Amino acid sequence: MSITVPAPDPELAAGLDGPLTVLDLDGTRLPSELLDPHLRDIDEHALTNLYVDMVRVRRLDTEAFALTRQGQLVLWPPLLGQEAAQVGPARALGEQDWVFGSYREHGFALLRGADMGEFARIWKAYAHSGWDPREIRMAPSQIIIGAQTLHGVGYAMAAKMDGADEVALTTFGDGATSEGDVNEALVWASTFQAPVVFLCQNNQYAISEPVHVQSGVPLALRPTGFGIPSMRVDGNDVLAMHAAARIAFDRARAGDGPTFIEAVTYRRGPHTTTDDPKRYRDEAEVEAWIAKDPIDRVERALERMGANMEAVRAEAKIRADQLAKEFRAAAEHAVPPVADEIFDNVYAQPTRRLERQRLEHRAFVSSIEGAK
Amino acid sequence: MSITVPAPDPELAAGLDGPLTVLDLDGTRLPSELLDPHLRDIDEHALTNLYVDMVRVRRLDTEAFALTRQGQLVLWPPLLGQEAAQVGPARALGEQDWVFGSYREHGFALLRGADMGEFARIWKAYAHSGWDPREIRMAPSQIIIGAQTLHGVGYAMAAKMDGADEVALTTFGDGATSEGDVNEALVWASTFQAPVVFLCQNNQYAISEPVHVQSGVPLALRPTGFGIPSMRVDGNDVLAMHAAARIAFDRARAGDGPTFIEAVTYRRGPHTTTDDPKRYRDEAEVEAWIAKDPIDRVERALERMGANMEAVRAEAKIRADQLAKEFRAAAEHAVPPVADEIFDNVYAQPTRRLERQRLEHRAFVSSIEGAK
Amino acid sequence: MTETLTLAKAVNSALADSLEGDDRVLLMGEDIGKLGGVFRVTDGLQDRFGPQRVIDSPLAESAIIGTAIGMSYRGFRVVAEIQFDGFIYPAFDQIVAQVAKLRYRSQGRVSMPLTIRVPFGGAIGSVEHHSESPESYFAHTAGLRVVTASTPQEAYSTLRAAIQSDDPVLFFEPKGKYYTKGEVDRSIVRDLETANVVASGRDVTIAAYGPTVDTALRAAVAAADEGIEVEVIDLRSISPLDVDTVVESVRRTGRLVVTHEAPAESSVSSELIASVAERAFAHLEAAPERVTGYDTPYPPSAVEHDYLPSLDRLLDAVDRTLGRRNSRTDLDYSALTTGAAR
Amino acid sequence: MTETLTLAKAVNSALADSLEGDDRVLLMGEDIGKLGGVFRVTDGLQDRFGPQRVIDSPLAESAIIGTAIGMSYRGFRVVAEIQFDGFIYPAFDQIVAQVAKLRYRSQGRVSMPLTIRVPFGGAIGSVEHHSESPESYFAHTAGLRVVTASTPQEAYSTLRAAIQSDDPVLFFEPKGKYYTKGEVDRSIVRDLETANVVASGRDVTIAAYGPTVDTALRAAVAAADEGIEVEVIDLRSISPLDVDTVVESVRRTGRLVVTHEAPAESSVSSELIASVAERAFAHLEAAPERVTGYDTPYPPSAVEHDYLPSLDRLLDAVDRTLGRRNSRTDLDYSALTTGAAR
Ligand SMILES: Cc1ncc(C[n+]2csc(CCOP(=O)(O)OP(=O)(O)O)c2C)c(N)n1
Ligand SMILES: Cc1ncc(C[n+]2csc(CCOP(=O)(O)OP(=O)(O)O)c2C)c(N)n1
Ligand SMILES: [Mg+2]
Ligand SMILES: [Mg+2]
Repeated sequence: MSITVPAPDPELAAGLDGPLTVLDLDGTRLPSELLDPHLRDIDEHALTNLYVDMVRVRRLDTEAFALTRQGQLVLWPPLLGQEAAQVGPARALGEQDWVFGSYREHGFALLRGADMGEFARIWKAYAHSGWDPREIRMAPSQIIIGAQTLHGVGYAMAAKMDGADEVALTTFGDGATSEGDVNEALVWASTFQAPVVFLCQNNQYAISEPVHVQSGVPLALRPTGFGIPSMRVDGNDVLAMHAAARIAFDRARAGDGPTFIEAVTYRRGPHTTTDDPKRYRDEAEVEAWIAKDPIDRVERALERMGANMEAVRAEAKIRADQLAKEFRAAAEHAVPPVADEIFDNVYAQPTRRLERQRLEHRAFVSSIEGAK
Repeated sequence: MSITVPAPDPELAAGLDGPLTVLDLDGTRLPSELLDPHLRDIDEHALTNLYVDMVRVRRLDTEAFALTRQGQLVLWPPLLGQEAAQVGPARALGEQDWVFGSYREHGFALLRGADMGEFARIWKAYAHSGWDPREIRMAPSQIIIGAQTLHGVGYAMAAKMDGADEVALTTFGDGATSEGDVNEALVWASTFQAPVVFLCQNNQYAISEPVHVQSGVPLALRPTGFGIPSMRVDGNDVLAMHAAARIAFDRARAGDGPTFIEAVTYRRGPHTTTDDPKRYRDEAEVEAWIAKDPIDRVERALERMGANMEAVRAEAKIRADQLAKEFRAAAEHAVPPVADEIFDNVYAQPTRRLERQRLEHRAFVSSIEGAK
Repeated sequence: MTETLTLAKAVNSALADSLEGDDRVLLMGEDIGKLGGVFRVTDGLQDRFGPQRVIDSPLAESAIIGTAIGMSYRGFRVVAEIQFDGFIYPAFDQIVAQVAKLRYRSQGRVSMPLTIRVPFGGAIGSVEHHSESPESYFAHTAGLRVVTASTPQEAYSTLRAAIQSDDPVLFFEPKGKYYTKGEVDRSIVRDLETANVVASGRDVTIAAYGPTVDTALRAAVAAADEGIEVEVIDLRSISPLDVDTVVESVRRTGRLVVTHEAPAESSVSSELIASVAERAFAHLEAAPERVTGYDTPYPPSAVEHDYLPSLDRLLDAVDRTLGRRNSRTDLDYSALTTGAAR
Repeated sequence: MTETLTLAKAVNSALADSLEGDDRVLLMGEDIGKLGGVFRVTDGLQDRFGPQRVIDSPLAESAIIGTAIGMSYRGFRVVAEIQFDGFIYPAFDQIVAQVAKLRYRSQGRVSMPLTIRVPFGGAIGSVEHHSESPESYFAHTAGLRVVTASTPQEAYSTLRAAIQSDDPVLFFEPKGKYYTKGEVDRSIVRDLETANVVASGRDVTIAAYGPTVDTALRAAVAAADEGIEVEVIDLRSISPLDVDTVVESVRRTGRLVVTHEAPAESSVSSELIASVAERAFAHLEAAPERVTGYDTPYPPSAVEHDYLPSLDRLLDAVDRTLGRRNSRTDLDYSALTTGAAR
């Protein structure tokens, strides 16, 4: 008798045998016992909104990419291809909920309402963060892989202590699942039954490394070992993502603890604007995923629903162009930091040591200016 | 439809519905499809050897405990109750294999052949380690919880690269499973299909914290989320532990990668000699586990096999007493370190900075002695 | 009104009074609840304030700090315990890349009013990892405050200030002094930045903190027998250092000895000597001296008393600053340049 | 025979020659294989030596170091890459509690011939965590060697020595200089402990390492215009420091400026100044000076040139040591004692 990895009952850890999908590539609706009850209110209007969201997110992404190429931004981590994986869950969030994400969460930032002027400042290296976390209830973007998952769990524990009707969503990549922090976050979430949703955007790569370097089994299997239920979802299907997130949020609000969602998706662009994906993957692979485009699919679904696609597309384009213009202007006019800010916000109560350095720095700057 | 934790097929992640046992409390043999094939050669003689091993391990433990109370040792983490969980796997190791354990692995140390004189020195605070790692192929004892699991995996990866017929066994506690390092070790082991055996001695407590603080599901479920097969085994059943370890070692040697064994056992004593378990657990719980004593059970099994128990007990007692005497003498006569050793073995190539400090320390010591 | 408390009990009282006074304060750590901590420092607190406010956490230091950060976002003031000095390193990333930087990263919009309690230091006869002094790592980290205490009163008053502070504070508790007693006035809450002159003298300044303050005070008494006046400064705050107070003292004494248990290399004593050399150069009359742990890992505790700063080592350093005969007077270093190192 | 190489290519060559020369050498890290590293430093090595010796690892720094330790037990000499300075902290425990201590713990019976490569430093216009200088943390850790390089030749020669060493070595690569070119003689393998005097002068000593050596050299040239002779020392080894060489220089110049990008507090420059104050006190003619990153987290890179040591800041410090007019000549510090801090 052999000892192998258990294959959990597919009804329990949903989607392990194949990601949950409700929108087929051609836009037809596939039935899903699990997800359908959570999509009853999604009519043509609601789907159109999700469509417009995705178009806007993509436009923001391509605009920022172009601005980086033009030297307006210093760096950009594109999310092209991951629009549904972000828009679906972002639109399942309540206003009161919090998001703890990484550096690639432009969709979340946009839909949470980040000010584009501030947002652009991160990627101009003008600031380390690009929105007021308390205003849009989204933690500053996080570059240390996986660190934010613990923050999300801690926030959720605190919300539970306060009896608040708030859920924390924490999102991270496939690569992040290898970091100790992410696994510790699963331990804590499970032990304290925290109202937290883990969203793993499995975009198949951690920079150059394909996901099989991190795991030989679906990432959605990971949480089961911690006693956390999970769903493996087609991350290019905005409806499936939306429904799965609703299930997870409902569970959290009902006091049923954490849920893990693996969004199976693909990073079509480079890791960042400094990356060269040709070194580690074939164009054919990218093409195959373009065929699964998250936006095209919704267009087809809307068509099938009888929507006036010309009008919808026009409306989406107007709003996307407007956003792109706004972002470009924000990037161009962003206010650079002044050097004296180096010394601000290190401590709540300023220290003599640092104020001394501030004085010395000022004196140095004026001595140089004086010399000119 | 609800999303809950998957219950894996019990034939695949073995023992999740109840720890695998082959020796009943009354010494009768319970059939096990999985384990029996690996116990065919365990006759009365072999079982007697395991019995003697356990008696010796226990005697070493109680002797050391007593020596600590008498002030001969500064500290002792007792393993009372965990003898089978260590002897079973220790006797499945090949001479060529390596052990990477924590601080409570006295059974492994003894059976690997640690010199008792050196061994005593750790617990007299004379030395940080108590055997020659290369001689007995067991890494120095490890106090940083979980750190050794990565070392074990790395060793196994290296052995595989060399094509060596060696397995690394890494052992750790229930509490350790919460540390990031242990989870990263599972990632690495799985990705590189390293010939490593994870032995989690779940003795129900991490100091004062019961195992449910670390996990709401059996710890043997954890590795399944990483694609690593596992067995949940009665850790007070030396035969079940021996068979499970043999299965795991066989898998590793056959190139089938890592296996995880959860030994369900109990720490009957305090965490260490400075702990007071009355503060966090009931005597009744301890009593219930005394009824599952790993040694008694084998006595009964040997009786049933028709062994001359009087002779067996006498033989075991002689060998255990001899060991205790040896250990006591070793502890009493252990050579304390000299202060100059503080400066040894910090670097392979001594540095001027440290040699300078050594000189200054020597000069200081002689100045003080001169002053006396 | 004062009461006589051990340092451990003073910490316990500061925690209890903080929990009592502010319902956003909560405690988290390994074994701090039912057991009351391995040193019984949190004894009775879970019974009194409940398991929601005195939380036994799973065993993972990175997660203790990481989840405390999340709680800080919601306005909790978490007092996290790291069980022993040597177990803080798994949490290093969360401390230096998150706790220390979140205010800066967010342009002041996210506060981290976290207190991290760490029993530290040696001389307790324990095994590896249980006697370390890792404070210099955190002193080197911008954004953190690092404080310690030398008496029960200081422990009480500084810990209360730490918990009230909106800055993240590492509070290093001298575990070797947990059972020393002293008078504690619970109405005193201290600041987090000022050093104390705990003995006045005109000849030599000894700067110490935590467990070495006591040794320095004993050295002052011993030196007085030989007519040498030692001024002793309890630094209290390790980061930032109250360099002003030390400079003020060195202006008068012209001589400085810095002592701590941590190794010397790139440490708090390096910093204090460098800062004084920069700012009181003209007043220094002799080379500054250090009496610290040697630059080795913490040795087996059977020889820890040779490793740690001691009364005699301090006196020897005082003699060096005064040009009196000392252990290095005839020391021949010549072997070094030719021998050991290439 | 020499060839002209960039510093990145010099590192690549040192890795290639080490892999070629010793089949126990292997490389492990994130993205070092197919991609050739985010800086292309390991470009071509996986193709040449295979994925068994140039290993793309999963994404977890603690495990990179932890498994490298296990491999060391079997006699492998692992060269582990940490992708950027700011990502080394998750591995901190494995580095300071394991790598640094295993030889000591085992009384010399376990060797850790590990090399940890870390691209470090700023001035590359990047985002948070990509421009840090964490070397002081490791300099404070007994049992580790910490080295760096300022030129392609130094990078080649020091990395080869690091890989050959039976001690664990952290090799900090000045990533801002990866694309500067220089002559490299591949027959030269350096030691791990000696500083280089890279410019001679009688008036002031500047001690630098890694990316600041170049700035110091430019300062020496600029100062020469004003008739000031600056001696520049490339420290090379940050731990241990070659204090002898610096003391030797200060004996002649009487003046010392130490520069690095890392923050000053409890840092390598603190240590060097303290060591020189202890050992060359009588020869110091002016207060030692530091030109370092300020004691803040690394700022947004739009203002990094204000944060980092610069030619002008170095010259200003040189002026201070010489008592010449400088930016602080009329500086009024009086606001500080009353204002900002309580
Ligand atoms: C602790 C840490 N290690 C390494 C890095 C460098 N790094 C940046 S992104 C990345 C890959 C992340 O992959 P994944 O988690 O899949 O997220 P994705 O970028 O694909 O969205 C790496 C290794 C980092 N930022 N933090
Ligand atoms: C990193 C780290 N954190 C905390 C400790 C303190 N500590 C020592 S033993 C222990 C409990 C370990 O429990 P478990 O893993 O179940 O092993 P057991 O002692 O039961 O054998 C703790 C918290 C430690 N040694 N290392
Ligand atoms: Mg990814
Ligand atoms: Mg346990």
